Amino acid sequence: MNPKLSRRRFIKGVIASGAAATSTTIWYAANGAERPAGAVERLIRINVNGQTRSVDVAPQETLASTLRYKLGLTGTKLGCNRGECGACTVLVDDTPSYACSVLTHSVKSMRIETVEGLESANGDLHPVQQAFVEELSPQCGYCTPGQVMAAVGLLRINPNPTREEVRQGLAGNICRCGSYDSYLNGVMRAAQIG
Amino acid sequence: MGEIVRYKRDVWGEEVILGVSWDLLWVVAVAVLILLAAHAIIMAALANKKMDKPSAEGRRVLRHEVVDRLFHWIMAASVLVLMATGVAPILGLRIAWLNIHWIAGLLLTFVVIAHIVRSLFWQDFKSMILGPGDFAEPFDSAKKPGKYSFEQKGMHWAVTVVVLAVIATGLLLFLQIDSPFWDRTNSMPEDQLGLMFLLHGLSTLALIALVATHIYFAIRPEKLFYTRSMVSGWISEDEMTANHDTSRWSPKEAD
Amino acid sequence: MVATSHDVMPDIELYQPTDEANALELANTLGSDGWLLGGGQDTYGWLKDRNKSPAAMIELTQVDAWKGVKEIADGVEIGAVTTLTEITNNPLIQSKFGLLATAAGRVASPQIRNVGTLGGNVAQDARCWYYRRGLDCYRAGGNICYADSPEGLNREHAIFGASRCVAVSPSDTAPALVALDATMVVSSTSGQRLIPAQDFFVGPARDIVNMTVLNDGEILTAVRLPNTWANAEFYFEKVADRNVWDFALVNIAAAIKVSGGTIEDARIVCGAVECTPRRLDAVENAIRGQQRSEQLAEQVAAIATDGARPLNYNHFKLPLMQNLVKRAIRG
Amino acid sequence: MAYMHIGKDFVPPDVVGKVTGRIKYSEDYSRDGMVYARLLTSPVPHGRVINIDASEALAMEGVFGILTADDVYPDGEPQSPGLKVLTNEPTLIGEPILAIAAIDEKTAETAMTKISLTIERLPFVLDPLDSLVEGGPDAYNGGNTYIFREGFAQEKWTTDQVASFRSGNEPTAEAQQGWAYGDLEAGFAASDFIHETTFSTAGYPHMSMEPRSAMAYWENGKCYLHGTSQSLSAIAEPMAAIVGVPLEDFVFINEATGGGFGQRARAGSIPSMAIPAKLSQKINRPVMMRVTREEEFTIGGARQGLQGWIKVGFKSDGTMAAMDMYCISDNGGKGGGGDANSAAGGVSALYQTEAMRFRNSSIGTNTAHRGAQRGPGENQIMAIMAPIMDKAAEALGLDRLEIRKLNAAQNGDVSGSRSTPFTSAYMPEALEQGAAQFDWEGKKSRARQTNGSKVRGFGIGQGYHNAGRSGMDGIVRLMPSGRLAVHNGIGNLGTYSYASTSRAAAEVLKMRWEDCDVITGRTDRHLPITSPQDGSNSIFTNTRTCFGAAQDLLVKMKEIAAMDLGGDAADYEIDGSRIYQQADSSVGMTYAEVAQRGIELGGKFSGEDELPEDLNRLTQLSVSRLAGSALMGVYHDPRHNNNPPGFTVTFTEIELDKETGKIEILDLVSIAECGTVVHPQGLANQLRGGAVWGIGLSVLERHLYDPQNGLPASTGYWQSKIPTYLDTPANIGTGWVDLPDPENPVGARGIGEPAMGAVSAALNAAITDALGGHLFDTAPVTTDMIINHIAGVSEDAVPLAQNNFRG
Repeated sequence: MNPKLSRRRFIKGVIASGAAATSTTIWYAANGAERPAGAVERLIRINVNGQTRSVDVAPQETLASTLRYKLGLTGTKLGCNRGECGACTVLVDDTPSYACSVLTHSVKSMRIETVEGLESANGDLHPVQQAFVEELSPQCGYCTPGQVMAAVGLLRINPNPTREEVRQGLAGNICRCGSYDSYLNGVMRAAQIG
Repeated sequence: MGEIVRYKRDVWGEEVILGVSWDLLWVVAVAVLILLAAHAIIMAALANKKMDKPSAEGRRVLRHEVVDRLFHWIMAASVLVLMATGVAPILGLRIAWLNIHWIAGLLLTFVVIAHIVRSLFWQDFKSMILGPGDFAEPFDSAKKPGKYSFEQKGMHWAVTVVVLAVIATGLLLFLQIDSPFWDRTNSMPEDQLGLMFLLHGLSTLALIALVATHIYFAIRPEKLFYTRSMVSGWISEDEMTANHDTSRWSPKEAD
Repeated sequence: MVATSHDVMPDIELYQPTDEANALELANTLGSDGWLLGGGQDTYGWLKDRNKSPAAMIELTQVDAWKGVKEIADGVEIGAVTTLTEITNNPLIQSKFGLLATAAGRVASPQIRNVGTLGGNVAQDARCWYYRRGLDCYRAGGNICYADSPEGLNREHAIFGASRCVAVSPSDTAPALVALDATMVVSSTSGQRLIPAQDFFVGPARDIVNMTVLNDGEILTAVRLPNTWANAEFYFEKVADRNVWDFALVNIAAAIKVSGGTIEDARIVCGAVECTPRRLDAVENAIRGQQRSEQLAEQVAAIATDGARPLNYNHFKLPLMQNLVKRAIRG
Repeated sequence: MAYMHIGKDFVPPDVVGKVTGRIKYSEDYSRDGMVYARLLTSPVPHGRVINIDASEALAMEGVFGILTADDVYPDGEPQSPGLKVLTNEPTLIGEPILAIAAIDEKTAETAMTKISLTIERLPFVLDPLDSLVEGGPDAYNGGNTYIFREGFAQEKWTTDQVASFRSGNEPTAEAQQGWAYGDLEAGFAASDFIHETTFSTAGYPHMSMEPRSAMAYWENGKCYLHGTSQSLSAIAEPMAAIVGVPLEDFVFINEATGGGFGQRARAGSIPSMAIPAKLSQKINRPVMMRVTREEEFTIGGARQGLQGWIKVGFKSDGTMAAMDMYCISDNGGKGGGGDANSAAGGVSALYQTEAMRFRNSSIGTNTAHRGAQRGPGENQIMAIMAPIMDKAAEALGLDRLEIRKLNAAQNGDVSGSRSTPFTSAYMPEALEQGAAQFDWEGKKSRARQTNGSKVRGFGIGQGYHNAGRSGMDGIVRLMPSGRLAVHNGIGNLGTYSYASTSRAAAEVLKMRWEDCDVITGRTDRHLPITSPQDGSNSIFTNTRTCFGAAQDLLVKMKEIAAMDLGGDAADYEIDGSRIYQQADSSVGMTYAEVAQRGIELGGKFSGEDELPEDLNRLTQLSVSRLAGSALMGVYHDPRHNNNPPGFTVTFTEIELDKETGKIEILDLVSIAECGTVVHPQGLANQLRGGAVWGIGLSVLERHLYDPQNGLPASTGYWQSKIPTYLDTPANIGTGWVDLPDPENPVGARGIGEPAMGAVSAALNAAITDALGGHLFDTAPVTTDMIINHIAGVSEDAVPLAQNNFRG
C-alpha cells in the first residue's frame, strides 16, 4: 500500500465517495439541481428570556450557537455539542432541550429561557440557584447552568418531586465531577424554598 | 457521464478504488442497444438481397451433444441470475441478492471448470481455435467456416475471457464475505479489494454487453437454427452446407 | 471525519413546511437531496461531522397533522413527529399500549425524548461506531465491513441476520411497535401506503444502506396501533451499559394475551440483536396455548437464540437475550 | 480545637457565578477582532509529516493564517516524550498538526479540507504486549519506551516470555524499574494463603466537562492567555516558556476551569493552550481556539492502563506478609505516567505489607497520551486488591472488616520503598466509623442473599494517596480599608480549595470571612507560587502557605502596634478588626489603621524588602508589583516531614441481576481520614464525586481503539461511558474522622483522589461477593463480562488486553 497520504487526494476521496453513495442512499447532496422556493429567511426574531431579539440566523444554526455567539449568552455551555452531556440545556416553551441539538429556526416561535434569565428583576437568585449555592451543588461549574435549567424545567411540571423523580428528571445532564448527589440535594431544597 | 472508477476513503482517509462506476451500466446498455438496433436495421435493409433460407427439413446432423447443451444452459441460467442479482441492488431493488449471487457464481464456476475439462479432453478443441485464417472469413463470402464461424469463435473467446475474469474476481470477493465455509477475515487490503471490485465490475459490464449481443444473435431469424441446435442438438444438413465447410466439419448424424 | 474533528454545522438549506401537502411536495422535489428532519437527534451529528451532506433539511415537526395521539376506529393513531416524551406521558397510550409508553420512556435521555420523535426513533440510522465515524463501509456505500472481522470491535453488533453489515436496530420503540402489530403510514405525493411495522424495517441482505423501506420522497407520517393488542400483558426491558443515553445491548418488547393463566397469543420482539427488530416467532409458537409459568420460561428461552451467530465480542447477547425472553414470559 | 473558619461551611465567592452562568471559562471570552482557530490533526496513529501545502486554504477569503510545528519549533521538535504544541511526528490519531485561523469556525473547517497534507505512515501498536513481543511495532520514533536521561529505547521480550505472561505467569524479563523492601521469600514462606494472578485495568479518558479551549491576544508586547488549568500560578512560568514569552510579559487568565482530574495540572499536559497564543502573535489578531469534545478526548489524556501480575501472601492471622507485583504500564502515544509505582506504594500504605517487591516496565502505544488521572495507580490497583483481601479473609476464616483493620495503617506506621513514616494515620478509626455508619455488622449477613434473579453483594474498599506538599509561597495583604486580601494561586476546578485554604489566613487574623477577599483568577492579580493542584495536595500545601503568610502579617501588625502604641509586640492581641494590648484592650488600633501605617512605614511592612529567602520567581514578581500597596504578609513555606496520607474507606451494598448482568448500588458510605476537616461541603463533594468516578472505573468507563487501524472509538461521552445520574446511587453517605495532622498548621490533609479509590475497591469487592467469590482480576467489570461469567460463555477476548473491551 502506498504509505504516503495526500490530503488533497483524501478530500477528493471524500467527494468521490459521497457521489458514490448518491445512487443508493436517500440522502446526499447537491448536483446543483434547482431547489424549491420557500426556504427559511435568515433574519428572524426570537424570544429569549422574555425579550424579543432580532438576529441573523443561518438555516443550519444551532440554538447554542445563536445564544453564545450571536446573543453573548455564554452561560449556556458547550460540553460536547452532540447531545451527550446536557451542559447546553435550555428551556424551550418550558421544556428542557439541548441547545446544541436544536435549530434556532425550529424554536423561533417559542419561548427560550437560559440560565441568564432566571434571576428576578431585583437580582434575587431563582430558588434552584439559591438552593444550589446553599448545598454547594456545583463543583467545577461547567455543567451547572444545564443542571439548573433541567431542574427549573422539572419543578415547573412537578413542584414537589420525590428524590427519585428528580434523579430521573435530571438524568440527561452529565456531571463529570460527580456532584449528582449534591445537585439532588439542591433540587430537593429548591422544591422546599420554591 | 460519470467517471469509470469510483473511489472511496480507506480508514486512513487515503483515496482507494471502490469499484466500477455503475453509471457505466447505462452507458453499456445504451451502447449495446444502439449497436444491435443498427445491426437489426442494416440486416433488415439487406434482407431482400439475401438468398433463400436453408430448409430445416431433411437429414439432421448433431451439432451439440446433450451434455454440452446442458452445460450451456446451466451457464446461461447462472450468468443471468448473477447479472440480475448483481444489478438489482444497483437499481435500488430490495431483494436478498447476495446468497443467490454467490450460489449461482459457484454453480457457474463448477460448470465452467467442467466445460473446460471436457473441451480439452473429450471435445474437438481445435474446432474452437481462432486462427489467423479465420479473420479473412467475414470478408470472403466464398469462405465458409468449420463447426464454428468466426463470429461464434470470437463471441465464445470473448465470453471465455470475461467469464473467467468475473469468476476469478468473484471468487476473491467471495472470500471477503461470510459463507457457510468460512468466516471472513478482512485480510485483503482495501485498495486491493477495491481493485477486485473494479475488475469484477468491468468484466460484468463486458459480460452484459456480450450476453446481450449473444442473445440478440441467438434470436435473429437467420441464426435461430443455431439456438434450436442448442436446445435440441441438431441442425439440418441443408443448414450445415449453407453455413459450413463440410470439409472442415463433418458431424455425425443426429439420433 | 478522520483527520479533523469537524464540529460546526455546514451550510444547509432549511424548509419548514406547515402543511402536509407542502411537505410531501418538498420531499418529492428534493428527493435524495432532502433530509427529513424530525427532532434532529440523529441529524446534527452526521452534519457536524460532515459525514453526510444533504443539500437541504425538510423539517417535519411544524406539520400539525403529523403530531399528537388520537383514537381511531380500530385503535390509536400517533403522528410520526409526536415527541417521545408526549408518548410516554399520553394517558391513552399509557392505558392501552403501556408497552410503547414504557419503551419511549427508556430512549436516550429526557432532553432527547423531549424533542426526539417517534418517527425519528424508528427511522434512525445504524449506530455502529465505524459507520458513524464516517468510514466508507458497506452501509455508507463502500465495500467492506470493519466491525465483522476477527479483530473488529463488535460487542454491540448483530447476532442474527448479518449480511456483510453487522449493525443492529438501535431503536427502543421499534420492537414495541412490532410487538403491538402497528401499521406504519407512509405518505408521498403519489399517495399513501400502509406497511406493517414488521415489514417497515429492512436488513442488509435486502438493502445494505437503508434501515427502513422508505423511498426518496416518502415520509412516515403516522403509526397506527390496532386494538388487537390493547391491554394485553406487556413486558419491556432494555439492558444497556448506562441507564441514560446508551442504546440497548439487547431490548425486548412483549405483548402476551393470557386467559386463566394460559397464553392465548403472544408477540415477542427483540431489538439490538439484528439489523431489524427481531420477532421471535418460534418462541411465540412454543408458548401459545401453554400455562404461563417459570417452567415454561425456562423451557423455551433457548429457542430464542436458535440460529444466532455471535461475532468476536458479542457472545453475551445470546444468554442476555434468552434471559430477557424468560423475564418476558415469566411476566 | 475550636476554629472560627476551619471546619465550617461558607459560600465560596465563585459559586454564585457558577449557578448564574456568569463566571467565565476560557471559551466564554471574546475580544474585538477575534478570529477562530481549528485544528488539523493526524489521520494516522503513527506517521511523519512529509509536506503541508496550505496555499489553497490560505488563498480563501476569511482565512488569516496557519501555524505549524515548524513555526512552534523552528529548531526542530524536541526528541522527548510528552505532548507537543503541534507536531510533524504524530504518534496518535488526532494529534494536532496545524492550526488555521479564519473569520469563523465554519470557514476554518472548510479551509482545513483544502490543505494538502502528505504523511508517511509508520507501524503502530495499541497494546503494550504487542509492542513488547520481539518484532512487534514500536509506538515512538526510536523505540517503544523512554528512559529518563537516556532517551527513546526499545524494550523487547521473547515471544515465549510474552506468551507466558499472557497465560497468567510471572513475567521473567528484567523490568525497567523497581524497588523492594523486606524479605519477600520469607514472607511467602510464612504465608498460609497465597493468591497469584495476572490482572489488567483500563486506561480511560479524563473527559472534563469543559474542553480545553483557549483564547489569546497580544497587547503592548504582553501575551494575554485565557486558558484552562487546575493550577493557576504553577502553570504560569512553564506556560510562558512554551509560548516563548518572558514571565513578566505573560498574563494567564483562568477564573474557572471545567474540570481537570489530573490532566490540566501542569503546562506540559495542556500545551495546546499555546496554539492560540502563537497564532495570535503570528497573525496579529486575538485568536479563539475552541476545542471539540473529540479533540478533548485526543489531547486531553487518559489514565494509564496496567497489565500486571501480582502474588500476595497472608499469614494465618490475616497479616499481609508479602506482596510481589510486576506491571506493564501503557504509556500511550506521548509517554507519561507513574501509575504502577503509585499503585505499589498504595498497596504498601494501605495494607502495611511486611515485605514487598515492585517491578514495572512502561511501554508506549499509539493511543491517547497518558498522565495523572485522579488517584493514578492507587485507584486502579485497589479495585484489584479488594476482592483479593476478601478471598484471603474467606480462606483464613476472618471477617472482611477484621482483615482490613488488622493490616490498616496507624500512627507511627511507614510505607513505600523508603519506609516513609506517615505524618499521622487513622485507618482503623476510619474503618470503624464506616462500619458503624453503614451498619456493617447488621447488614453483612445479607451477603449473597438472592431475591429472584438478584443477588446481594457487599464490599469494603480503602483508598490512599499521598496528600500534601510544601515549599510554596503565600501572600496576604491587609488593606487600608481593613479588608484582607488573600492571594491564592490554586486553580479553580471545583474543589473550592482556593477559597477554603485562604480561610486559614482569616483564621490566623481572626477576621470575618466577609472582610476577606480571595485574589485569584489571573496572574496579573499578582499571585504567589503554589504547587500544581494535583495529588490531592492543595488543602495541606496551601493552608500552610496562607497560614504562614497570615502569621507573617500578624507579626508585622504586632510590630507596628508596638512601635506606635508602645510595649512589646508580644503584648498585643487581635480580635479580627482591632489589634490591642492584652493588658488594656483600649490601647490599640484598627486593622485599617495598621494597614495604613504599614504602607507609610514601607520596607518589609509593605513588601519592599526583607522578603523571605527562596521565594519563587513568580512570587517575587508578584510581591514586587504589589509592594507599597498594603501591609503585606509574605511567606515561604519550609519543607514538611514525612508522608501526609489521604485515606478513605467505603462500604457498599449492591444488588446484581444475574440475568441482565446489571448492578444497582443500594447503599454506599464513604469515610474520609484526612486530618482536620477544613470545608465539610467541599469534602462531601469530593467524596461524592470520587464515588461517581470509582463507579466509572469499576463498571463502566472504557478506552476503545480499533485494533485493525488504530481509530479511537470512544471519543465522546456516549462511547466512553461516563457515569450518569442513573448509574450512581441516589444517596451517597459521607463522613470523616476529623483528627488533626501534626504537620499542618490547621491539622488538614488532602482527600480528592482517595475518595475514588475506596469506591472502586468496594464495588469490585461487592461484585465478587455477589458472584460467590469470583474474581475477574480486571477493571472495569462490565455487564457483558458478568453475563458471560454466569452463562459460562468464553469469548475470544484477551484477558490482558488494553484499549479495547477488556481493559
